[in-house]
Amino acid sequence: MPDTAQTQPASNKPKIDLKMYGPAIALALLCILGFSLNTAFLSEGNITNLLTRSAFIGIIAVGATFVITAGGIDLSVGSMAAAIAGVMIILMNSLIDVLGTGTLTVVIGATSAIILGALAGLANGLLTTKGKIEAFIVTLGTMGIFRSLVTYFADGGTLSLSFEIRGTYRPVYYESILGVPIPVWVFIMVAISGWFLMNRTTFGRYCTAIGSNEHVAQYSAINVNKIKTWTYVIQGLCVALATVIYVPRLGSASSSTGVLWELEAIAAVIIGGTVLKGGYGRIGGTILGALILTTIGNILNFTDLVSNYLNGTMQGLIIIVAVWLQRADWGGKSKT
Amino acid sequence: MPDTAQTQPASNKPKIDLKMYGPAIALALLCILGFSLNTAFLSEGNITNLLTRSAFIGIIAVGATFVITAGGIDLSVGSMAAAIAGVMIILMNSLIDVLGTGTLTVVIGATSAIILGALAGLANGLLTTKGKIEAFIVTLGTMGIFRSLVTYFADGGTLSLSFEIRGTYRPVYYESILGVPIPVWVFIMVAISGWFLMNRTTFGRYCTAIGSNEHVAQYSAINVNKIKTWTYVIQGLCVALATVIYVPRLGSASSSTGVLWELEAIAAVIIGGTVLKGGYGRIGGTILGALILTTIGNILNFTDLVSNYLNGTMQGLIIIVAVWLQRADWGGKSKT
Amino acid sequence: QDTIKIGVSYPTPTHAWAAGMNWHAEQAEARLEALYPDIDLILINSPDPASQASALEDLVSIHAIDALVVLPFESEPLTDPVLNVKESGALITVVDRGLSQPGIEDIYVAGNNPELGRVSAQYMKTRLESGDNIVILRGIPTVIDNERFDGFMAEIEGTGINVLDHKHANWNRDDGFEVMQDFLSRFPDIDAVWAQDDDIAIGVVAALEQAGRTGDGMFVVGGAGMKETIRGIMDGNELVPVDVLYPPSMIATAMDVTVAAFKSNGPVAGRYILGATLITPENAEAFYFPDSPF
Amino acid sequence: MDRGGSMLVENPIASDVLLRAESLSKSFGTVPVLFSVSFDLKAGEVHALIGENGAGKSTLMKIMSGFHSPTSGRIFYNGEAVTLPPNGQAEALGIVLIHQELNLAEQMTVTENIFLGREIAKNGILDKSAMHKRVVQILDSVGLDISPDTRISQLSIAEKQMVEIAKAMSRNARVLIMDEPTAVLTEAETRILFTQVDRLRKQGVAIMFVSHKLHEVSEISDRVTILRDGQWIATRPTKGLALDEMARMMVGRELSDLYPPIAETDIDADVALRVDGLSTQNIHNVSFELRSGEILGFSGLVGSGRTEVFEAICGLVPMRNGSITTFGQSGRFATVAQARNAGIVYLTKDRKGKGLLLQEGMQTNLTLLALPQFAKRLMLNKKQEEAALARAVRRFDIRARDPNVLAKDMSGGNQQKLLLAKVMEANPKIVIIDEPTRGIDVGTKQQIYHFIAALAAEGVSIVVISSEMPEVIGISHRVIVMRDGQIAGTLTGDAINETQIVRYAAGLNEEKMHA
Ligand SMILES: Nc1ncnc2c1ncn2[C@@H]1O[C@H](COP(=O)(O)OP(=O)(O)OP(=O)(O)O)[C@@H](O)[C@H]1O
Ligand SMILES: Nc1ncnc2c1ncn2[C@@H]1O[C@H](COP(=O)(O)OP(=O)(O)OP(=O)(O)O)[C@@H](O)[C@H]1O
Ligand SMILES: O[C@@H]1[C@@H](O)[C@H](O)OC[C@H]1O
Ligand SMILES: [Mg+2]
Ligand SMILES: [Mg+2]
Repeated sequence: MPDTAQTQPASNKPKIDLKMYGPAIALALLCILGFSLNTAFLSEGNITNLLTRSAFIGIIAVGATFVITAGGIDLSVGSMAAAIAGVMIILMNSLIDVLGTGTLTVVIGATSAIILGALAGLANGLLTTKGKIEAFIVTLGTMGIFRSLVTYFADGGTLSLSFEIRGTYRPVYYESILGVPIPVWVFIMVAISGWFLMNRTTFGRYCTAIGSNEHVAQYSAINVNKIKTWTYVIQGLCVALATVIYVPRLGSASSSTGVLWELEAIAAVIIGGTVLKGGYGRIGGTILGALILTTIGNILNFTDLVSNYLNGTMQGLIIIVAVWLQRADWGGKSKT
Repeated sequence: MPDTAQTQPASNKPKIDLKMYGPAIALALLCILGFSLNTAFLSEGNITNLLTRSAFIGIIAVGATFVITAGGIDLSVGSMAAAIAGVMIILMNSLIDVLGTGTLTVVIGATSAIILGALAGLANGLLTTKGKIEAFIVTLGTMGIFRSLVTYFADGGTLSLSFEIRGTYRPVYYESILGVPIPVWVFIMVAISGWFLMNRTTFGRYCTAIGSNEHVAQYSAINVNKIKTWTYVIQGLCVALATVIYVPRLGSASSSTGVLWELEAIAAVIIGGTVLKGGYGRIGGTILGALILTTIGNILNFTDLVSNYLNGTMQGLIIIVAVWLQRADWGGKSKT
Repeated sequence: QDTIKIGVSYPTPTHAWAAGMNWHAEQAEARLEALYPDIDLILINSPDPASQASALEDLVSIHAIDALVVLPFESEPLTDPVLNVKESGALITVVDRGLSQPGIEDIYVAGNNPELGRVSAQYMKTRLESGDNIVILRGIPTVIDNERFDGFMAEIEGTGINVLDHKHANWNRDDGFEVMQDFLSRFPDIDAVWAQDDDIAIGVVAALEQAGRTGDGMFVVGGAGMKETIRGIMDGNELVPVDVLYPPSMIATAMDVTVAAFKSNGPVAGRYILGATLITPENAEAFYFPDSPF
Repeated sequence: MDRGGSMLVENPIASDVLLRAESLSKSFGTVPVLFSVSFDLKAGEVHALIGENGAGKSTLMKIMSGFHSPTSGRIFYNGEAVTLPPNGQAEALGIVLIHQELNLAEQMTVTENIFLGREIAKNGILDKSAMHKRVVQILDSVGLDISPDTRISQLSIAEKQMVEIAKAMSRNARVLIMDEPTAVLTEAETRILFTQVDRLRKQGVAIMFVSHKLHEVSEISDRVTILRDGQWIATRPTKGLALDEMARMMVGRELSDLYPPIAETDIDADVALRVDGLSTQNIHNVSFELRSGEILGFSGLVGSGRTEVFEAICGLVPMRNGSITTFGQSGRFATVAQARNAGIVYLTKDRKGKGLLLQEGMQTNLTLLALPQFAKRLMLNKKQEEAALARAVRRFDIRARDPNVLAKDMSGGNQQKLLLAKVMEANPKIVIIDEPTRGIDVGTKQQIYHFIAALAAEGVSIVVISSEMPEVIGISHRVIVMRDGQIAGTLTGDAINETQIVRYAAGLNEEKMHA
C-alpha cells in the first residue's frame, strides 16, 4: 500500500531565512546610508556610542520579547524604569550617611532596583493572570501609576544622585572592559541569556506555546498563569537592569525619564520579527531591532539635509520600509 | 427520530450579561463617587461638559472598535488628528481671502478634513493589507510621520485659525440644539451609525469574522483585505469628524495636539469589552469606555484630596479596578 | 464665610523645568493657604492643551473660582478657554506663555523668551570670535523654543560665528547627551555649545566629559537657573561659566500677585516681566535656592 | 523515561478493570449531556464507544481523562476512587487522550508539539538532540515521513492527526483514549494506527476508541459500548456483533441502505463546469468536465492535489495556467466571492481552521458565506437569518441541545453538518464537498448521501472529494483519480471499484486522460 505522501520540504526554507536575515539586512542598509552621509558614522567612537545607547532599549526589549511571545504586552516599562531609578537614587543617597560612598552602597542600590523590578513585574503579571484583566489595561494603568509615583517621589522635580557617590557608580556606565563599554557587556549578557532562555529551555518553549495557542498549552499541562506571570517578572528584571546602567549616565531621574520607551521597546521587538499576537519570538531579531532604532536616531543627528521638524517623518518612513523589506516577500498568506 | 432539542437558552447568557453591563456599572459607580465628592458633579453644566469632552475620544474610539474587532490596531489616530487639524486650519485661513469668512469656507475646510481622514486611513489600511506590514509598525510609523508633519507645517510652533473665521466656526463646538451641544449630537450620531454598522450590517459581521479567524473569513467569500482596509478608512473618517468638532474649541493645532489620544481611544475600546486580539466588538461598550475615561479625569479635577502628582496613580487604579469589576467574574475561562 | 477660590492651571511635568514649576506651585499653595484661611487655591495640572481646556471648564463649573492663574500649555489653543473663564467674571492671571489675543488677562507674569536667546548670544559674542564654531541644542518644538532660537540667531547674525547645526534636545538630559555625542562625532572642532536649558546642558557636559573634549576653553551656556548649575557657577565652573535666568518659580510669583489682588491695598493688575538675567559668579548667590527641587 | 512495559507483556491481566466510570453525569450550564453513564476499561483491551453525533462520546472521554470534571458520578483508577487532575495532568498517571479536535500549536514544530509539556530537559534546559532522536523513532513507528522540524501549520490534516497519534504513542500510556483518530486518516494510515494499537494492546495498555467507521470498530475492538442521547444503551463483546446491529442500537431504528440508488446521468446534460489545463504550484495540466446533475467523485492519495485543484478554481490558491468555463461562461475566479456568485461553492475539509468561526454561534456561521443574500444594501435581515437557521437545523438534523452553543462547543459531527448547511445557504449550482462525512455517524451519513443524490436529481452538480473509497464508489456517477498533481484516470460505470482506483492512485495504470 502506498504510504503517506511526503510534503516537500522545499519552499518554506527561503522564507524563514528572509525573516531571519531581514532585520540584519535592514541594519546593514542603514549603516551604508549613515556612512555615505558622513564617514564619521563608522568611527570607533560613534559605533561605541551607538551600541551603548542601544543597551537600554535593547535590554528592555529582550524582556518584552518574552511578554509578547507569550501573547501579552507591557506598556509600563518606561514608567517602571523611571520609578525604579527614582527609588534607587533616593535609597543610595540616604545610604551614604550609613554606609559611606563605597561600592557597598552602589551594590545595595542596584540589588534593590532588581528586586523592585521583579516586584513591579510580578504585580503586572498577577493582575493579568489572576486578576484576569487584559494586559493592555493592566499595564496602561501601572504605566500611569509608576510615572506619577516618580513625580511624587521627586516632589515634581528631578531626583539627583548625590555627587559623593557618583564617582563610585559612574564607571558602570562610562568604563570599558577589553575596549567594550560595560553597558554593552551587560547588553551582550542579557542578549545571550535571553536567547538561551527562549531557545534552549522549557520556559521559552512554554512561552511560545502559550502565545501560539493558550488552549493547547493549557491542555498540555503547562501552568499558563505561572509562565505568563514569569514573563512579566523577567520584563521587570530587564527594566531594572537597564535602569542600573542608566542611572550612572546622568545620575538623575525625573518624570520625563523613560517616556515612550515602551513604544520603542515594542517596536524593536516587532521589527526583529517577533509576532505581536504571540507564538513566535526572536531574541536575535529584537537585538537587531533595538540597534536599528538607535541607528535611525543617530543617522538623523548626522545630517542636516532634512528639516529637524521632519525627523519623525524620516523615522516613521525608515521603520516602515525596514519592516517592509523583510516582510513583503513572505508569500501569499497574510499572517496577523 | 429525535429532533433538535430546543432547550433553555441558559448558561452563556449570564456571563454575556455581566460583560454587557460591566462598563455601565463601572460608570455608575464613578458617578456616585463624583457626586459624593461634590454635588456639582451632577449639575447640568458639568454633565454637558463631560459629554462634550467625551465626544472627541468617543468618536475616535468608535472607529478604533472596527479596527480592533477586525484584528488590527491603529496607533496613529492622535497624530492624524493633529495633522488634519493643521491642514484644515491652513486651508481655511487661506480660503478667507478668496471666499470670505462665511459658512462656505468652514464647509470646505470640514469637507477637506473628512477627505484627508479617509485618505490617511486608506494609507494605513493599504500598507497593512497590500504591504503586508504589521499594523502596529505601520501605524507607529504614520504616527511619527503625521506628528512631524504638523510640526513642520507649524514651523515648530502653533497653527492658529484666523480670528476672522472663528466666529463662523465657533458655534460648531459651543452651540446647542435642543439643549444638547452640537459635539454631543455628532457623538450620538456616530455612536448610532457605528452600532448599526457593527451589529446590523454585513460589514460589521465581516469585521468580526476576520478578527475571529482570517482563514475562515477568506473561505467564506469575504474580501479580507478590502474589509480590513475599510476599517482603517472608517477610523480615519472618525478621526476627521472628531477633528472637525475639535478645531473650533481651541482654534489651533500644534505638535502637542492629540498626544496620547491613541492610547485613550484603545483604552476606551478595551474597557468597553471589545477584545484586543479581535473577533468581538462592542460599540455600546466603547461609548461607555469613553465616558468612563472622561469621567475619571473630571473627578480628579473635582478634588484636591490627593496631590496632583498622584493623578496618574488614581487614574491608573481606577481604570484597573473598573475593568476588573467587569471581568473578574467571567468564570474559569481566561480569554485573551 | 466668604472663601476666595483661586484656580491654578498648568502643564504636567513633561520635562524637568515644568516639574520644578509644579513643585513651586504646590509650595506656594501651602504657604498662601496657611497665611490666609479664606483663600482656597485649587491646583490642576494637565497633560495636553485639550485637557487643560477641560480643566478650566471644571474650575468654573464645579469650583466657581474667583480668579484663575494659568500657565497655558500653549498660547493659541488656550486663548478661547481662558476667555470663557474671564466671561464667568473671574480675575485672570496668565503666566509665562502669553495668550494670543491681547487684553484678556488682568495680570501677566512671565519670563522673557526672546531675551533669553539674545542674552545667551551676547555672552557667546564676548567669548568667541569670527570663525569660531558653535552647536545649538534646542528645546521641544514650540513657540517658546522658536522665540528663543530666533532671538539667539538674530543677535549672532553677522559676527562670523558659525552655527554648525541645531537639533532639538527637547529640554531633556538624555536627549542632550545623545545629540551632543553625535555632534562630537560629526564635528571635530566645536568651540562652544548653546544648550537651551540647564537640563540639556547637563547631558551636554556629560557627553563632553566622556569624549574628553572639555579643554581648550570650550564652554556651554544653558538656561533657566537650575540650582546645581548656579552652584557650579558660584564654584567657578569653567565649562558652564554662566546661566540665563528663566525661573520655574514664576508660577509662585503669579500666585502671590493674584492673592495680593484680593489682599493688598495697592493696585496689582499689570505686567510682571522677570528679567532674563545673566547669572555670573558675581551675582549667582542671589539666585541660589538649595531647597528647591530645581 | 521508559517505563518497564515488559512485565505487562508477560502478564496480560486482561480481566482487570484499569479505569472505570460509575454513573457519570455531565451538564454544561443547565444543559445535561450525559446521564448516569457507566463504562469500564480493562488492561489489554480495545473498548470502542459508538453513538450518534452529539451522543456524548467526546464528553465521556474528556471526563475519563480529567479534561472535564463530571457533574456527578465517580471514576476509579486501579481500583481506587480518584479525582483526575485537570488539563492533561492525568498523563502523569498514564492516562492519555487524543482529542477529537486537533490539539496542536500551529506555529510550532512537530518535535516541539510532540514533547509539549513533557520536554526532555535537565533543570529546565532542553535536551534537543535527545528529543530529536526520540521523535525520529516515534515518527518512524507511525510511518510518518516528515521532518521533525516542520511547522504544524505546514502539514495536511491527516499528517496533523498522525502527529497527534505519535504524540500519544510517545507518552507510554497505560490508558490510551482516542477520540475519532481515524476520521481524517486514509486506509493506509489507519492500518498503521491499528498495528500500533494492536501492539499496545498486547503490552496491556487499556484503549478506548471512538469511530464512526463501524467496520473499524468491528475489526479492532474487543468490546463495544453504545451511547444514545447521553444515555448508556449497551455494552457488548464485539465478536458476534453485526455492523447492522451496532448501527441499529446507535440510532434506535433500522437503517435502510447506506447509499441511495443513483439515477443514471443524462449524458446530454449541459456542461456545468469545464476545466482546461489547470496548473498551480503543485497541480499540472488538470482538465475535466462536470455536467449538470452529475456527482463526480475525486479520489487519490492525500497530497495528490485534489483539494488544491478546487481551491484554485475557487480563487483560494493562485492559478498558473488553465481556463475555467462555468455554464458556458469562461473566466477564472479571483476570489471566493466571485466563485460563489457564479454558483460554485467549496466546502473545506478543515472545518476548525477554515470552516467555522469557533467563537461564534450557529447563526453567524450558517449565513456567513451567503451573507449578501441576507442583506439589503449591507443591512442584515435578522428575521431571515433566524428562519434560515431553523430551516437548516431541520434539513440537516443539526443537534445542539443549546441553540446558543458556540461552534467550538458543538460535537464534531454537528459541526460538520453546520458547515454543510453553511455552504448550501448560497444556493449553489455546483457544490464541491471535500470529505463530506468526516466525523459523521452512520445514520447521518446515510442522510447526507441521500441529500447529495437528491440535489443531483434537482440538477445541481456535485464534486465529492473523499478519501473513503466506499463513499466515492457508492455515490458517484463518475470518479476521477488523481496522482502527483495530475489526473491519473477517469472511471465510469462498472469500472468504479476499489481495485481500479487504487491502481490509478498508486500509478500502476499509466493511462492519462485529457492529456
Ligand atoms: N463545552 C461545552 N459547552 C456546552 N456544550 C457542550 C460542550 N461540550 C460539548 N457540549 C455539548 O454536549 C453534547 C455532546 O457532545 P459530544 O462532543 O460529547 O458528542 P459526541 O458524541 O462526541 O459527538 P460527535 O460524534 O459528533 O463527536 C453536544 O450537544 C455538545 O454541543
Ligand atoms: N507542502 C505544502 N505546504 C503547504 N501547503 C501545502 C503543501 N502541500 C499541499 N498544501 C496545501 O494543502 C492543501 C491540500 O492539498 P493536498 O494536495 O494535500 O490536497 P488533497 O489531495 O485533496 O488532500 P486530501 O486527501 O487530504 O484532501 C492545498 O491547499 C495545498 O495548497
Ligand atoms: O519656558 C520653559 C523653559 O524655560 C524650560 O526650559 O522649558 C519649558 C518651558 O516651559
Ligand atoms: Mg488647595
Ligand atoms: Mg465527539
